[in-house]
Amino acid sequence: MLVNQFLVLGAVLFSIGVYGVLARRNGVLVLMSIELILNAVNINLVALGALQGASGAVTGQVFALFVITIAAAEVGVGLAIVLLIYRNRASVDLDEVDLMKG
Amino acid sequence: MLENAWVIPTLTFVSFWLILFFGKRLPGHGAEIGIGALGLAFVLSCVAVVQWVDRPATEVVPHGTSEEVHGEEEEEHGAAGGQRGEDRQVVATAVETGGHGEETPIRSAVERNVTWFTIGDVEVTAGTAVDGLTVVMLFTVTLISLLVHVFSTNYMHGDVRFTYFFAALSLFTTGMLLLVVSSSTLQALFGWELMGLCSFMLIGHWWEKAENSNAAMKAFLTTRTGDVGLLVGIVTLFFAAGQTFDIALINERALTGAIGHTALVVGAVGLFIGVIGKSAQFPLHTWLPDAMAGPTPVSALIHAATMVVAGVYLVARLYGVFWEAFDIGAGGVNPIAVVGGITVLIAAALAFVQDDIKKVLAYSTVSQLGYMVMALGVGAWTAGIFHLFTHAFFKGLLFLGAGSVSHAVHSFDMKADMGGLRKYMPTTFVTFLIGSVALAGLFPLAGFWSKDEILVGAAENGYPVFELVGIVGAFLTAAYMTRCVYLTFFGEYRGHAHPHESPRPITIPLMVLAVFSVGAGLLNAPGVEKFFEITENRVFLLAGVEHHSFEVFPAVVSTVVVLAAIAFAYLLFFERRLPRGLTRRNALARSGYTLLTNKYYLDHLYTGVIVGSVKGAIARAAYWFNQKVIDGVVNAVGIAARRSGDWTYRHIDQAVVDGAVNGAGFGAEGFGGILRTIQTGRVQQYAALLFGAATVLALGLIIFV
Amino acid sequence: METLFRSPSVDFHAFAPEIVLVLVLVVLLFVDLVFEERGRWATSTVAGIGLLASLVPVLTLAVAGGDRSLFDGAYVVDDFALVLKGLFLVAGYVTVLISTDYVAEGDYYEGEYYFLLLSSLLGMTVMASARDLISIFVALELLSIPAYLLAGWRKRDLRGNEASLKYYLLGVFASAVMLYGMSLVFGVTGSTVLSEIGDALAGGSSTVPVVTVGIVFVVVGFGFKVSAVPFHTWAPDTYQGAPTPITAFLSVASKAAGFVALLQLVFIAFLGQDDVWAPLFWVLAALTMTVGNLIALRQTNIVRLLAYSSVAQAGFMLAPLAVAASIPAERGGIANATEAVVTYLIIYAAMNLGAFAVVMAVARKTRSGEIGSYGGLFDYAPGLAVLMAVFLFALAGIPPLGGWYAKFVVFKSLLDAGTGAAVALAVVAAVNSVIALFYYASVARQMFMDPVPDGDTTRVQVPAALTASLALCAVATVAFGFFPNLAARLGDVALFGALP
Amino acid sequence: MESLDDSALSLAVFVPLVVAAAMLLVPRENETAHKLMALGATLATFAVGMLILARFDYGASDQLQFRVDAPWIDVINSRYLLGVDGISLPLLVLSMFVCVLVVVYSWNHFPEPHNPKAFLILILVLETGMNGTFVAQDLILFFVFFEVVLLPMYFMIGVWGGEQRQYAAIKFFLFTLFGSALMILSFLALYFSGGQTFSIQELVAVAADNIPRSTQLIIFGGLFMGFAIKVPMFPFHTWLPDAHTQAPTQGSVILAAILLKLGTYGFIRIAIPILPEAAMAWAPVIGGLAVVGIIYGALGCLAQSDMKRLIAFSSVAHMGFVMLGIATLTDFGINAAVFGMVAHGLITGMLFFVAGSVKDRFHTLELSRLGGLLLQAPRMGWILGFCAMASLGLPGLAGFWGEFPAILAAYSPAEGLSEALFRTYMVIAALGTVLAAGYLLWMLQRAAFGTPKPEFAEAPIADMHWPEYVAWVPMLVLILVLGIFPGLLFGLTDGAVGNALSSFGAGG
Repeated sequence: MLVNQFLVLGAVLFSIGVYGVLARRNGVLVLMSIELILNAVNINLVALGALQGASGAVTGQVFALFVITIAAAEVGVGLAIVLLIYRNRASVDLDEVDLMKG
Repeated sequence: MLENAWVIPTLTFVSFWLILFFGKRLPGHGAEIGIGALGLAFVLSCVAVVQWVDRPATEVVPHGTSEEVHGEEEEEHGAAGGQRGEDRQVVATAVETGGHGEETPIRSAVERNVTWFTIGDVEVTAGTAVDGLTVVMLFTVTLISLLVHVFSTNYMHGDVRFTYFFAALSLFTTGMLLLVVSSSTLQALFGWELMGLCSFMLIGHWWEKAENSNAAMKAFLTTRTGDVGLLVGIVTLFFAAGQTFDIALINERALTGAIGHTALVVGAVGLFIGVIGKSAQFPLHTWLPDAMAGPTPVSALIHAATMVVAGVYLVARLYGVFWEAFDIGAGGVNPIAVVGGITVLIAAALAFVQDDIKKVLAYSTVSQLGYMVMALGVGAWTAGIFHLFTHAFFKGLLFLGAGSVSHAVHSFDMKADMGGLRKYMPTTFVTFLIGSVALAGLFPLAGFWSKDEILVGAAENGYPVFELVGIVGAFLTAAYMTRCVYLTFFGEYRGHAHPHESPRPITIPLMVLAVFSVGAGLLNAPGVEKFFEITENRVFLLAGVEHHSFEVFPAVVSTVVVLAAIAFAYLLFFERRLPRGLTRRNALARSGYTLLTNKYYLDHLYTGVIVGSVKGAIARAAYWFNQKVIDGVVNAVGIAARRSGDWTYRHIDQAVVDGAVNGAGFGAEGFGGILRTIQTGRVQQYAALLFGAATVLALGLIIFV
Repeated sequence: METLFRSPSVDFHAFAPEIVLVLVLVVLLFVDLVFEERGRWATSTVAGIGLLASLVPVLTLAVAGGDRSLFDGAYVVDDFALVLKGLFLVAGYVTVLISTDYVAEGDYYEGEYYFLLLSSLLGMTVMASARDLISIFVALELLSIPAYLLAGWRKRDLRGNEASLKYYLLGVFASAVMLYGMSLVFGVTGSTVLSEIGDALAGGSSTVPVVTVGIVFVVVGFGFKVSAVPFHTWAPDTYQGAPTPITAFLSVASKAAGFVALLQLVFIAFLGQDDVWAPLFWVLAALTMTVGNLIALRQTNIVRLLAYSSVAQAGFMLAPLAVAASIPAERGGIANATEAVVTYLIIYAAMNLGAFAVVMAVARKTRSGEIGSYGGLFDYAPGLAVLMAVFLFALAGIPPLGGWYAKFVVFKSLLDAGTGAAVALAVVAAVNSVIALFYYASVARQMFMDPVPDGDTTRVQVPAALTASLALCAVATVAFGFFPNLAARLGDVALFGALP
Repeated sequence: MESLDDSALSLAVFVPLVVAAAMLLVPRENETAHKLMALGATLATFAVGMLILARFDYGASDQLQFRVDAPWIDVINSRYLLGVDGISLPLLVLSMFVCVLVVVYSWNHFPEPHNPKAFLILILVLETGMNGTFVAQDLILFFVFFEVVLLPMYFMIGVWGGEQRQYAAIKFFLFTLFGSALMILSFLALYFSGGQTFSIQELVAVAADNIPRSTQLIIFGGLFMGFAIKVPMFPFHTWLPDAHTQAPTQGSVILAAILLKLGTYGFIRIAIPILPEAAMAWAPVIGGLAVVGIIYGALGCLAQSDMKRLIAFSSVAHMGFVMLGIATLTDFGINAAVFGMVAHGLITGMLFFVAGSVKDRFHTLELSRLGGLLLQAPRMGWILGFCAMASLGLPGLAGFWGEFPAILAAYSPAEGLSEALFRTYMVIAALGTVLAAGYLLWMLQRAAFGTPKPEFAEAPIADMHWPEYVAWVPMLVLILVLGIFPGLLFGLTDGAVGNALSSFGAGG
């Protein structure tokens, strides 16, 4: 099995996602970066599940499905929030959202 | 009365409360309660004296013990144990069986104790122990106090705090009486401190003026400093004597060698420090002249019968301890005698340069207390006590006389406001003169006998130096009293008031005291020796203290010295001859030549002492030393305490200790402020922190676990 | 394939609380749709009654006793689950009470508010029973997503938006990290059921780095939820911007849910890996209580202060986890730590909700969250001032108010372990409890010792529902203090069932 | 009577609390009702105290009497365990007594901002805490009561205090809390190493044998911190002058009379009997800090210009004597300590009362501005003098029995302690008595003697009025009576002290 390659792919995706979350200033791009992390998770789940034999493979895939579903819901909520920000501020630059600190 | 001696202090104690609460509403403003109580106490004391004299001498104590006899007993007594009655019995039997030499029956002390409180297996008792010394003291104290009370009714008449004054007098007397009848050191401490309190109250009676309250504080604090020693002494003896405060037991065990020598010395030194403070011995004597700020009757009470003699009494009472600790029987030199001797001389010298009549008397008291202490220090126990007894009368007389004078002239300044008063106040003059002569120690007045005994004691017990000190002291005493009498009663009146003889409440006490000043000494005159017989007690015998009867030779010497002193003072002050030139001095030297053998020595003495006293070199130097150095040290200690308090508070307490606390608080807040900067408000920095921390934690755990 | 996809037999009694909640959710939607504006007041009543109703099956399950395991152990109803469900539901009920007037007087829709609130609660009750990575994940998202929305419920308020955004972004990021960790754990163990993971990891005395990373990432996900330092940064901002009742809810129920998940994961799944999580929790606990307290010292806004205070409190609750493994097994190390955390949660819920209730009551008059606005509260609203003092000093752990026992059980479990590290943590906790007092007392100082800032001393009108919530919290707080047994018993029984 | 015996202690503890709760329901405006209720509560409690005094078996003062044993927190095996013996009884009664007097004194002495309702409720809550601490025989119960006093005192200082009240209040609170946090850790350590029980009696029986010496030392350290801060011992004393100075009179009185005793009581009741070995090891340190405290407190007093602050600092010195007595670990020393606690409670309480009344009249306690109190209010002035004398340890007044036996005991500490060291302590402590005399007399001189300063020369200064008489006279009488008949108290404490010291070799 090419598990290691999948894991590396997952790790790379994860890292890119994390980088995006931390570095992008645009709210929407941050949301997309989070999706990248979740996809890294999905790859891991499926790949590692497959490593565990039949029962493990199913479990991994089911888990991945749950993640995909919930991620969708999550992104929906997230977009709503970002939209709200945009509506009130006419910007989605996250650096500007710092009314509260300290 | 001997069993119920507690009644006497109780009387005055009750009187104190009665005066305090009801005094103001009574016609006499409380004085009648005080006088009544004291009168009753005096009567009871007389009863006690009579009973004591009638008491058959039954107890047998070997005269003079030797340690070998009791060597085997030591361990037994060294062990802790509270049952003193039994112990006493053991000792007594041991003494009887092992005793040798002549056996003199004496009157056994009457003890009565009740349990005061119990801690662990130590039962602390309170009670009375009455023996000859006690009854003598009871008699003296109640008599003097009664007279002072009577005197005060007139003297203090119209005072703002008349009632309160009488209450304090009652309490004061209570303190002394309590001390006198105490059977334990702890209880004695009560009386001791009670007097300290009352002296504070009475010296500071006119506390509106700062110097009066300062004097009161000084008196209290100085004696309290001495009390540190007393505390240490009592504590040390408590443990050394096998956990007991009982005075008789402590004496017994000290004398039988049951107490280790080190502990004994520590205890004795401690107690003696207390005595130095209380009895105004060198170098803690400076409070006493300041204490003249109080009303004169108080001075009389303090100086004659209470407070200052408490220290002397304590030494006499715990004589066994001092005897063993300082090896008084061996002669030579010991701390008690030295302190007493120094005090005799320096105080007498100081009395020369005082212009305030009360201060002369105050230094005189210090000096006389020095005599008493010295007497005890040289082993002349009876003499010391006898001097205490006689001194009480003539010193009381002198103070009351001074009070009478000041009552007439509204001043205490002999130089400015007195002079020639013998014409205006004959009774006061005569009685004051009697007191002075008694103090100077001329035959046959009281002071003569007691002083002579001290000299004899010093000589016979191997303390020749102190005999000399005594003689020099006698000379000085006579001289300054002559000066005092001269300045007050002779010459021309220099004041502006209209002097008059004092009324009866003042003169009657003077007369009574004058009678005692004349007669008290005869109690121990050759052939009578009643005083010795009365006061003889167990310790006295156990220790082997010698009683020294009257002897002619020292009596003659001291009489001559006293007369000489009076003569010099007479020449000096009355005739004002001496200062005028060498011829007169030479004439005097010539007249002295007929009396004494060594011309050069005498000449030298004269030149030194007299010129010194005239020009004030020695006396003034001593006074300067006294005021600036000794008193300065005393005051400086006080100031230093304040300063160091200030310093400690400001630099240690507030800066370091409290500063650390507050600093920790500020530090926490400051740290919180720094940490706050993490919270930038930027969500991505939050995320970075989150992920960064996760990574660090994971890496850390991988590496270190 | 039948072995994999057999039709599960469902124990409906075990599910009853959740079913009731779902029904209530449906009714809420219905009420919101049918009654339009005029009847919207009914939504809070329905929500409240619904929550009480869903408590009933919790009680019947408790009376019935016994552990129930469903879906191959993915969903377990044991005493632990029941106690926590009870806690969530009661806390939810109090939140509804607090919210009633706040929401009714606000400008936003009521129906969705309660709907979201109850959805989140549903997630929490599920969490209490979730013993499988997937169900934990689902429960977590179910309780989180409505909470993101609730935080931004005041749509036109910029702070509300910001609160929501920060909470959401960090929340999602944290769950993503957590999921990555879960995927690694799953990869190593091949199972998502906690007990099976536990069996698989138990043998591994040599820790695989992958497992370490997995555990750390999972813990990070829930560390975020319980606002453990350094994953706490969202909490103050979100708390401040969110509607106050929601802040109360987040600081109590949501935090409790995070702890529930942590307890389950750590004590069931990662039990054998204590050399990873014990030091991890030690660091987190010490950091959390210290940093939370220190920053709290500098706060001027009451809600932010309470936010940092809740961070610090979380540090105390984390402490027993750090030492659970050091407590000898015969004294029940796991049970001991669980008991400590659960007891703490119960008492903490009462006092923290109470504090927020007072904040709301006061804000009705002052319209401010500044601590300075509490000046002289005692003069014109002595009751509120006293209650606030009760809650704050309870949070500080001053006997005889409830908080002392919460702190006490933490100390107890720390000293039960007795190792050097445990004692050191106990000392850190002790020092922190002193620091904490300072800021709690500073609020009390404002209320009792300072003058009214604007001189306005009109009385505060406290509506009935808020009064009821105050009374409930106050009675509970004081009762827990005098009779700690009340909370202690619950903590004591809240043990994981004997697992299949 | 049997049932009354069973509930006597519970009544003594909770009557004030129940009445306080009832007072919450009475409107603030009805001040008379509040006063009467508070007075009733304290009197009722005091009556219970009298009953306990009457029915106490003095022959068995070393045994716990009026025991109550009921379940409380089963989970941690902590029980509602009450009882009094010869050590607790005097302190319990003192606490009840002082509370009555404080309420009486309050009658017309409510400090700003007035509000008798809140003020009296706090006093009652304080009473519950104090009484509870003295009768609790379970460590957790003890801890709770020990802490109960914090809040009311915090508010009392913070709301009704002087200008620096907020600082003083929080300082008091933080300090004490710090101590008690470490204390509770030590309690728990005792629990786990001493057989899983919080009962003091059981721990006394088992702990010494079960806990290794090194652990004992650490646990004792924690207890020491908790109690020493409360006492307070140097160098943890800095909260005390601030708290005392800023507190309202009633607060100062309660603080001085009772609260400080909780710490010393803790040593005698808990730390020493349970951990004798550690106590032995710590004793030189405690004794050393105690004598440092004696001198240091005295020096602090000498630096003060404010009467109240001076009295406050004197507490540091006086509690130093108490701690010295405790450190000797002998029956003399600890009896002295208990006596000292009671005496200090009465005397310093009285001094604070007087200071409060002076402040009422002159609106200042700056010694440089005072003077001639004896002229303007002679009775009060003499009472001040009386208390100063009592405070400096004059024989015949209660203060003496706290100092002298402690000094005595230091001469011969328990077997195993260095005699040379403790004798040095003894001498230092004895010197401290001189300093005590110094600062107290200095204060007396400044405040009472002399003539009034011009600013007050014409001021209408009233002498004492009836609440002051009623509140003070009993204390003054007790100071005197205990001073003359110390056996009244020693007889009570001796057995119990012997019991507490049973694990030591015969000392002294």
